[in-house]
Amino acid sequence: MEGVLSGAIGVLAASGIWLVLRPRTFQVIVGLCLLSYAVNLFIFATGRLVLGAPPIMPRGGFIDPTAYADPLPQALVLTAIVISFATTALFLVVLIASRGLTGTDHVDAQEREP
Amino acid sequence: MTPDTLLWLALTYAQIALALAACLATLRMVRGPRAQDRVLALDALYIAIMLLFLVTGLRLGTPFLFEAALVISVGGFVATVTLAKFLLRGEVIE
Amino acid sequence: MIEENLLLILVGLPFAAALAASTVPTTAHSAAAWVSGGLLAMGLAILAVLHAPIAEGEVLRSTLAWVPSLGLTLTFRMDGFVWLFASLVFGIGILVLIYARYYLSKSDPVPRFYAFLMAFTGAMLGVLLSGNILMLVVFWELTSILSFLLIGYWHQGQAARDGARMALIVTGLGGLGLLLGMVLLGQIVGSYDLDRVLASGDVVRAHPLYPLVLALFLLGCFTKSAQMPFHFWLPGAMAAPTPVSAFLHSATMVKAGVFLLVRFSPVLGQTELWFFAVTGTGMLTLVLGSVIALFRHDLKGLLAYSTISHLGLITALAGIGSNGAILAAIFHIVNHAVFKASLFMAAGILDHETGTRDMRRLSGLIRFMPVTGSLAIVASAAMAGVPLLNGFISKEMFFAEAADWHNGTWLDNALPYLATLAGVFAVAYSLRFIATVFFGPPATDLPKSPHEPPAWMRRPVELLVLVCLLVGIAPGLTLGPVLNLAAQAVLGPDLPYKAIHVWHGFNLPLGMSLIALGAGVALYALAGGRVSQGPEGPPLLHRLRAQRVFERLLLLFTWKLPRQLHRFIGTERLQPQLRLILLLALAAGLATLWGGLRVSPSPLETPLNPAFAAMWLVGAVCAIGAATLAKYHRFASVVLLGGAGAVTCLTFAWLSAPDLAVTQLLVEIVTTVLLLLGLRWMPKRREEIAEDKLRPARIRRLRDFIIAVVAGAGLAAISYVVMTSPLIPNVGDWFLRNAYAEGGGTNVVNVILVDFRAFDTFGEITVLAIVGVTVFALLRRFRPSAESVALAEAAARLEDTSLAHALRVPAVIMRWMFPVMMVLAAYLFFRGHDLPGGGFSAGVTMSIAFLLQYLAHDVRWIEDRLTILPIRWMGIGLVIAGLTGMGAFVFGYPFLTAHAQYITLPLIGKVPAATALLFDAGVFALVVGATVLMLIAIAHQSLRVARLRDRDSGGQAETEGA
Amino acid sequence: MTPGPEHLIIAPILIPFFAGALMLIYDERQRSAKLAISLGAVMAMLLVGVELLMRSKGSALTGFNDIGFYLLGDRGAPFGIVLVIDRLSAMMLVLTALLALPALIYAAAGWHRQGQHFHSLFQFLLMGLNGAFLTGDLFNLFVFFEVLLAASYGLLLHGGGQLRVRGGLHYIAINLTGSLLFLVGVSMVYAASGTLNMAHLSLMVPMLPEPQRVMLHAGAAIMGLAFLIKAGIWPLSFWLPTAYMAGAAPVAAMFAIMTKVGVYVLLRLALLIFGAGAGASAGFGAEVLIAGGMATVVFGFLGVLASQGLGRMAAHLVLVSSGTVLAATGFVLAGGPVQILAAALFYLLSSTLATSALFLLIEPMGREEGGIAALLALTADAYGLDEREENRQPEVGLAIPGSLTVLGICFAACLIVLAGLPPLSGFIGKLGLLQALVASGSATGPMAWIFVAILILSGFATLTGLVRVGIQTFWASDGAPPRVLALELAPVVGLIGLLVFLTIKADVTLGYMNDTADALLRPSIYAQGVLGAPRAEDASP
Amino acid sequence: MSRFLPHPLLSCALTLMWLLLTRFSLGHLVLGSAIALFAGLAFARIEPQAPRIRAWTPLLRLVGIVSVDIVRSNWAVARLMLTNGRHGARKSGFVRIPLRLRDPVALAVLAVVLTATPGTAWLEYDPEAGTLLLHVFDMIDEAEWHALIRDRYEALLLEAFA
Amino acid sequence: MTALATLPPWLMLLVAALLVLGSTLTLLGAFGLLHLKSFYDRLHAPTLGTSWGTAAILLASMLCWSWVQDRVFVHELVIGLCVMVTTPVTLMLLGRAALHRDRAEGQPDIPPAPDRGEQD
Ligand code: NA
Ligand code: NA
Repeated sequence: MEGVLSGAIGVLAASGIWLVLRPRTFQVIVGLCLLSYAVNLFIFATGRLVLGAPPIMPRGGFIDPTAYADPLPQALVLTAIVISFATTALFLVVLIASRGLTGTDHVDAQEREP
Repeated sequence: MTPDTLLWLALTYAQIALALAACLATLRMVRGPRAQDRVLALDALYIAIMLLFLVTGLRLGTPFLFEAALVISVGGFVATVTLAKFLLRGEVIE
Repeated sequence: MIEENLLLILVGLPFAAALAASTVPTTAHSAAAWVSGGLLAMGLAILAVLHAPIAEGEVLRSTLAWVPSLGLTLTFRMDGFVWLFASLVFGIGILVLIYARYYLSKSDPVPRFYAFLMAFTGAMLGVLLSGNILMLVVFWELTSILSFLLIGYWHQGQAARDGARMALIVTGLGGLGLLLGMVLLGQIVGSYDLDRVLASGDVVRAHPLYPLVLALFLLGCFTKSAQMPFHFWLPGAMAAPTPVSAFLHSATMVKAGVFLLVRFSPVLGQTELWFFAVTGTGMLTLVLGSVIALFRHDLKGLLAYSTISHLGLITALAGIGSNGAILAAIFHIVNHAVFKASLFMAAGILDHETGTRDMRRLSGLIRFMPVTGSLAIVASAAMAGVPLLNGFISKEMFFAEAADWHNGTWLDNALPYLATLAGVFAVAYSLRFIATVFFGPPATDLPKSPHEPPAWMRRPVELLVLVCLLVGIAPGLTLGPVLNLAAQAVLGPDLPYKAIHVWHGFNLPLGMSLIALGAGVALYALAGGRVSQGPEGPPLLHRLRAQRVFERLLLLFTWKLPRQLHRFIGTERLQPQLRLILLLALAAGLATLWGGLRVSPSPLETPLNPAFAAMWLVGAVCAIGAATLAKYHRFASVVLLGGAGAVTCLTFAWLSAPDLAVTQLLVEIVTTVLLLLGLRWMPKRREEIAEDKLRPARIRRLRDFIIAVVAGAGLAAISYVVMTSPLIPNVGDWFLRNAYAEGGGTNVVNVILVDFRAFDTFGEITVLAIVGVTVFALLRRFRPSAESVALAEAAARLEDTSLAHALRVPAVIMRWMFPVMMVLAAYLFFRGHDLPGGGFSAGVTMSIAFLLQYLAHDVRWIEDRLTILPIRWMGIGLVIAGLTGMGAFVFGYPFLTAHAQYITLPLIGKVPAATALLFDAGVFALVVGATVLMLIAIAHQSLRVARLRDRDSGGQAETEGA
Repeated sequence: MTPGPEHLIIAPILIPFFAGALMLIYDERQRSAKLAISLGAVMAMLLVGVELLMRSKGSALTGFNDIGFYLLGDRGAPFGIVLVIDRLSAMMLVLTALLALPALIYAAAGWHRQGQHFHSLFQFLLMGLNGAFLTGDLFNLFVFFEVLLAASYGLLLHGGGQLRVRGGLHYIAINLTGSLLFLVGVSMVYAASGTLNMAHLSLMVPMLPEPQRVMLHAGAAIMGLAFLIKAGIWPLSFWLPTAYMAGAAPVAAMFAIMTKVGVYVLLRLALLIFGAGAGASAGFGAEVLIAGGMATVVFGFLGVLASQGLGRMAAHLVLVSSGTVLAATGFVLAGGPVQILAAALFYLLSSTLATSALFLLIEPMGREEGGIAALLALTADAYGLDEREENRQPEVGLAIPGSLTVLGICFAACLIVLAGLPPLSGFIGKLGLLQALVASGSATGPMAWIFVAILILSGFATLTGLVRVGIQTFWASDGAPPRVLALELAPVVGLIGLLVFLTIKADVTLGYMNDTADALLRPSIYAQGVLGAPRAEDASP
Repeated sequence: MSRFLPHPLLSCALTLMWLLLTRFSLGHLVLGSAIALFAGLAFARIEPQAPRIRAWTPLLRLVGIVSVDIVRSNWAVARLMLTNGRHGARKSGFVRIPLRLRDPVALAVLAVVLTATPGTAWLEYDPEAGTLLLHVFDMIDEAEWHALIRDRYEALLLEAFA
Repeated sequence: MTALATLPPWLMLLVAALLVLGSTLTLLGAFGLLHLKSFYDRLHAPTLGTSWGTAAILLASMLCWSWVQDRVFVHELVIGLCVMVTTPVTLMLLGRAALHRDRAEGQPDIPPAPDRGEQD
């Protein structure tokens, strides 16, 4: 599983990075979305992989922390998801506005000079 | 072949079959050719994943995947409806 | 004690005068002059009082603390040298004030003039009196700044602006060098106190940094005293009003440079390096300055180059540094100040009364203004070094040093010849000034008809010329004692008294003087006419105007070169910037992990599930597909992105993170909708962009592909190592153990979010609120491109029926889903603390429910029925969350301290009541508000466009208040 | 010690939060009410900041370094989030409030009417800044970074228009990438150390085994990159001039401190985690900071020289200032003397105030006739479709006479401070740096000398560039003097007044900075204090 | 009654849904009812008119019929897939069917029924003409489809909805 | 396989059968989606998954969890209802969209839009 997941992170990151480096605003925003998937999975992965043991506790009694997934990276990812959602939305609106004002969807708001 | 292993095999088969279904749907999604094909494939992918949630929950013995399945069934619907409406009207909200 | 206070008052006086002058009304010429002059006169009186102790050889000191930790103390210190110099500044300052009172016209803004002039005087005094070498730099830079303002006083003229700027840049650069030099000097000596520095000559000269210190120090001195090759700012500064020129170029500003050279010659001097650098520069300036002066047609230009030349003389003397040379230098400082001030004033009078300063137009003026003419003739004779005038004696002393002092170098051997050569040209240009301006036929085409100036405008000149005569005839009686005091102050109290005489008998210096006089007269007689016909500058050299060279260099170094370099090492395009960030991240990772990143010997392994692998095949295909299609098939890209997101969610759920799965799913759906909303405003891209097929574009893509693959592989490798490395004890364990006991919830992730690390959530919802508000604000002023408007029309033609018509049946189901999704939201909300869910997911679900209604109906239909005020929701959500956090204050706990308790209700039994739930309610309200706001704000743009279209087509003009 | 938690520490976060949230509930048209709330909040912040500053000075008993803690949710460190107030953070809080007040007053002259919800966004920006200065938790730092960034996006776009949107697009794209790097870095640090608490981390670093140390270094390097983007280090700073130039004047004035947040975090984290006591990790990244900081200064002053407009110039001056402090941080991290840090902090204070004042000057200086009213009419005409509430009433307020003189004096003061010319505070900061560098010359090698040369050159370049603009504006223009409102100039005059005050009180301030720098170099006090901070529950019976 | 409970049927169903999702207890009944009540009120803003159901028995019969049809058509379509459309012999086609049904809710139910049974796809409903365009996966006889829809589903729905 | 081990054999067999049925149907649907030639044909394919495919797996899940948790555990019903009710909406919209796009492009063999006079 570790190998698959790390490969997945790599593919998501590579696709995202490639898009982020493209000249069209829409490519960049899709790239940022893919990148944030990769990063979320990466943060999550720092808690190691645990199958079928979500950090949902019994009410009281002894608790063996090693039997459950590390909850902290999960909490961090949750915050990160929300924040990157918000900023992606903002970026989207800005690129719409940029397109409206400049008439192009190039990231530099002007077509590349040949 | 005890019922025990049979169930286990069935679970494994179900997982693989659903994952395969997802793969096929993805192929259609990539191949297109028209936008409506892609949306249709995405809808199928959502369903396959929703079912995979349930089967995996059973296999892992954890009931906590149910919410995810519920949310994907509702959310997937909204997502595909939005995509379909975009195709139909050229606008999402008018 | 009194003397110390007097010292402080002395420095303060000019600044007080500046303050006073700046407050008088614009037209009050006399008032400003009187106030300033009065205060300067007070300064002279104080100097008179202080003469007694100075004459005793005492050094007066006074200290005020400013920044002692940096060694910046306002120490003022006065010895004989400073006393002499200060007297000169005050004396000439008063004369300049009197002169300026009549020189400036009614329309000039005088308060500013007097204020700047007085502040400048104060700064100059500060340079003279500073007993702390850092404070000296402070005042030094102040003189630069204030002289800039003075030179640019008539800033309407281009020449004044250029002159001022050049003066500031050159002297400012020198000042920065001086600052560094002084810091180094202080470091070497261990103190910034001038007395300690002056006493540490041996230490300084032996230090390895001595050459650097010397270079920086000389940079400061040479720029200030206009030594070649930094001389060019001085002629440019002639654009200043004449009183300013008279002041700056006689007693102050340029003299600050030579003052410092003389002052520091015991510390930095006495070395061959010093001699070559200082005397060499001085002689070069002396000779070249005098040559150029002869060829200038502008009166003030001639005087300016003469000033440069005389400063070269003083510098050369300071470089020699012998007892006699220092005395001569000090003497010449005074003499030059006196005759040059008078000459500048005379030139100003000529300009004032004739309207021109061009010597080629001026002629025979002695007939119209005999008194002024006579005064000018005497003063220029002093400048030429004619016997019985003050200039003669100090020049004689210079010739004597040049001839008699030896250190055996080639420069030393050349000194007498160079000195004589300069003397020849000095005589020639002085003669030219007198002969062309005052003699010959009367000028005919002058802008004004010349006549004598007002009496008081001439008084300062008369006084100065009188001094020239007095000193020239009886040097020993007039200046002898103070000069010796000053030299002692520089060179030490053991210096023997040197009597100064006019007559030394027939000796080599006298011979040099006579040669200079004779040859000078001959030179003018032979070449004078041709000079007047010729260009402004000596033959050959006139093409190479230092000022123009400087302007070119300045343009090159402060504009062209920086522009090119800046462009070369920077960019304003986004892609290179992002590429750089990623490359640097790669580099950072490689640099730190290279050779150190190893899979642990006993890696953690989770057995592979083939379905999981197959799902990631799906994910990878979706991701890569989205990446490839994002340019020409944006819609497909959005669809594929949805696929990749769904697989990501599945992964979270599979690997024990149900909360993440739910949240990621919901967010992904909203993101998809947002992207689609945005897609509508993107330009259609049906055909390939031709440029994409070209080679550079291919290379760019290949390069980016490599970066992407390497970075992706790097991240994959790191994540693999992290995932497989054995667990280390971390704070997560504590959360697992204490979530229920301390946080009262079984879903540890949720307990972390609303209790243990609720502050993160608190910030996170603020981010959402901010983004919502920003989106709203930005789209309020949104203006679609014309193309997008047309696009909507095309889409409308595609589907010629109305929305209600097209969605008649599906809309029913979509409406009915609304209450169902509300219940779903409530479900996610209430179970959050114990099971997957929570305020955020509930909020997004709720807003998706709203969204669905917007999808099913047109905006007006839905907004007539459901009124959502998203911004209020957001505000209320934030306030609820904040107040819940503050609730803990009442019980003496910190912000966001959660409290959980069971309340027993009749029939129902125990009901959990946790403050965390209230906090989550705040989160819910905020998320609903923010998400709905974002979706609807973008959606409304289409509506606006439609309205715009209606308006343009002159259709039904509806008044609508949204 | 007063009983119970000291809520004053969290006040700088809560005050702007509630002010911003309340103003969202208010109707957008009640701008004067919003202005009053906003001003009140900033005043309160200033007071709280000053009080915290006074407290953090401590007494002889605490070694003149009193560190205050606030355990959020009453959870002890390292499990909960803890706010920490010490000399450095207190200073930054005060600086923020000192910048906010003039910016707000300036905005009241008309800018706040240029778009929606200006005041809320402004308060949220302050909340983000204060939070970033106070927090002692790495991930919480990320959250507050996002708060301040999000607010800065909003403020940058405030007023709309092509230039802003274009600048904003780049700004957001780059900062989003930076945020992703931050996240990657934080999670690597967590994977390596198992903690997010800075103090806890600082205690763990010396004891980390090799594989984890490598991972920590990588995480720190990637995270550091995110901070360096914010701090505007070369070559990650190309976005900055365009973005800062595009912002409305009061926003740009506030942005003067945005790079300083990056610098602050680097300073804090580098000295806490990689300070002298960090064992094998000591001094990590010092060379990068030194070289990058110096390159930034060079890039900044080249930009100053290459700029045509004052806005671009001011933005590059921000880079000069930021680069100087970064390089100084590097020198200290590499073992340079504490005086470098003290001088750098003083320099930071003075240059931030001066750049802020300069940003406020740009618009009135470049204004020919008509002022905000003309601007408002123009934008409303261009973009207003149905914004009926964008009232076009002429701006209220007193236009001052002799505006050119006052403007000129203010500009000259900014110039003198920024070029490091005597006698104002810029000189003192630069002098302190030069002295410390020259003194440490042999210890820090040729880099110190290069830095000295760069400092001198940057001063010269600033002088040249600003004088060019000043002459153009004040001497070469023959138009009528611009109409400038008292409300627009008062803040600038106030900032200049602060600079003069700073000059006069330089010795006291430098003393404070010296003790601050001293405390920063002894991170164990901070670390042990955080982990030993008592919970309210344990304190009360 | 109708002011506070504009959609009694819906609110009941939602309460039931709440209980399905959580657990059957008095506390959840109260909470669920409150939520359902609120949801009903909110729904009334966009759908003031509750659907009028005249008779329940036809609906129950419909449920029965449809369940059987779903199983049957699942089997049919699955077999077609496995046999590659009877080895290429399968033909699909469009059918335009005039409907008497006008009630939107009833039409929605019909849509659900037709979609849930594999082999028929609802493409387009024209409210003016009252015609429905269907796509049929295995088109053997067009008239058969007309009859099937009219008699098997539409009749029951017409009976049930007012 | 922790919780499921407590199931009685008959239930195990039933659940296994349901799982195989459901997943096979879904797979068949996906296969059809990829395999079928025209969009309108493909439109039918996923309904295999959304009807009995989903139902069978939901049923299996319900049976299992009800046994394991020792009470009637039927919240899967909600999912089932949701899927059943929402799938038509998506397919209706997609079908209509395809129809309109094909008509706009003048594709052959597409039924024309219903005749209507001037309206709207
Ligand atoms: Na000689
Ligand atoms: Na003449």
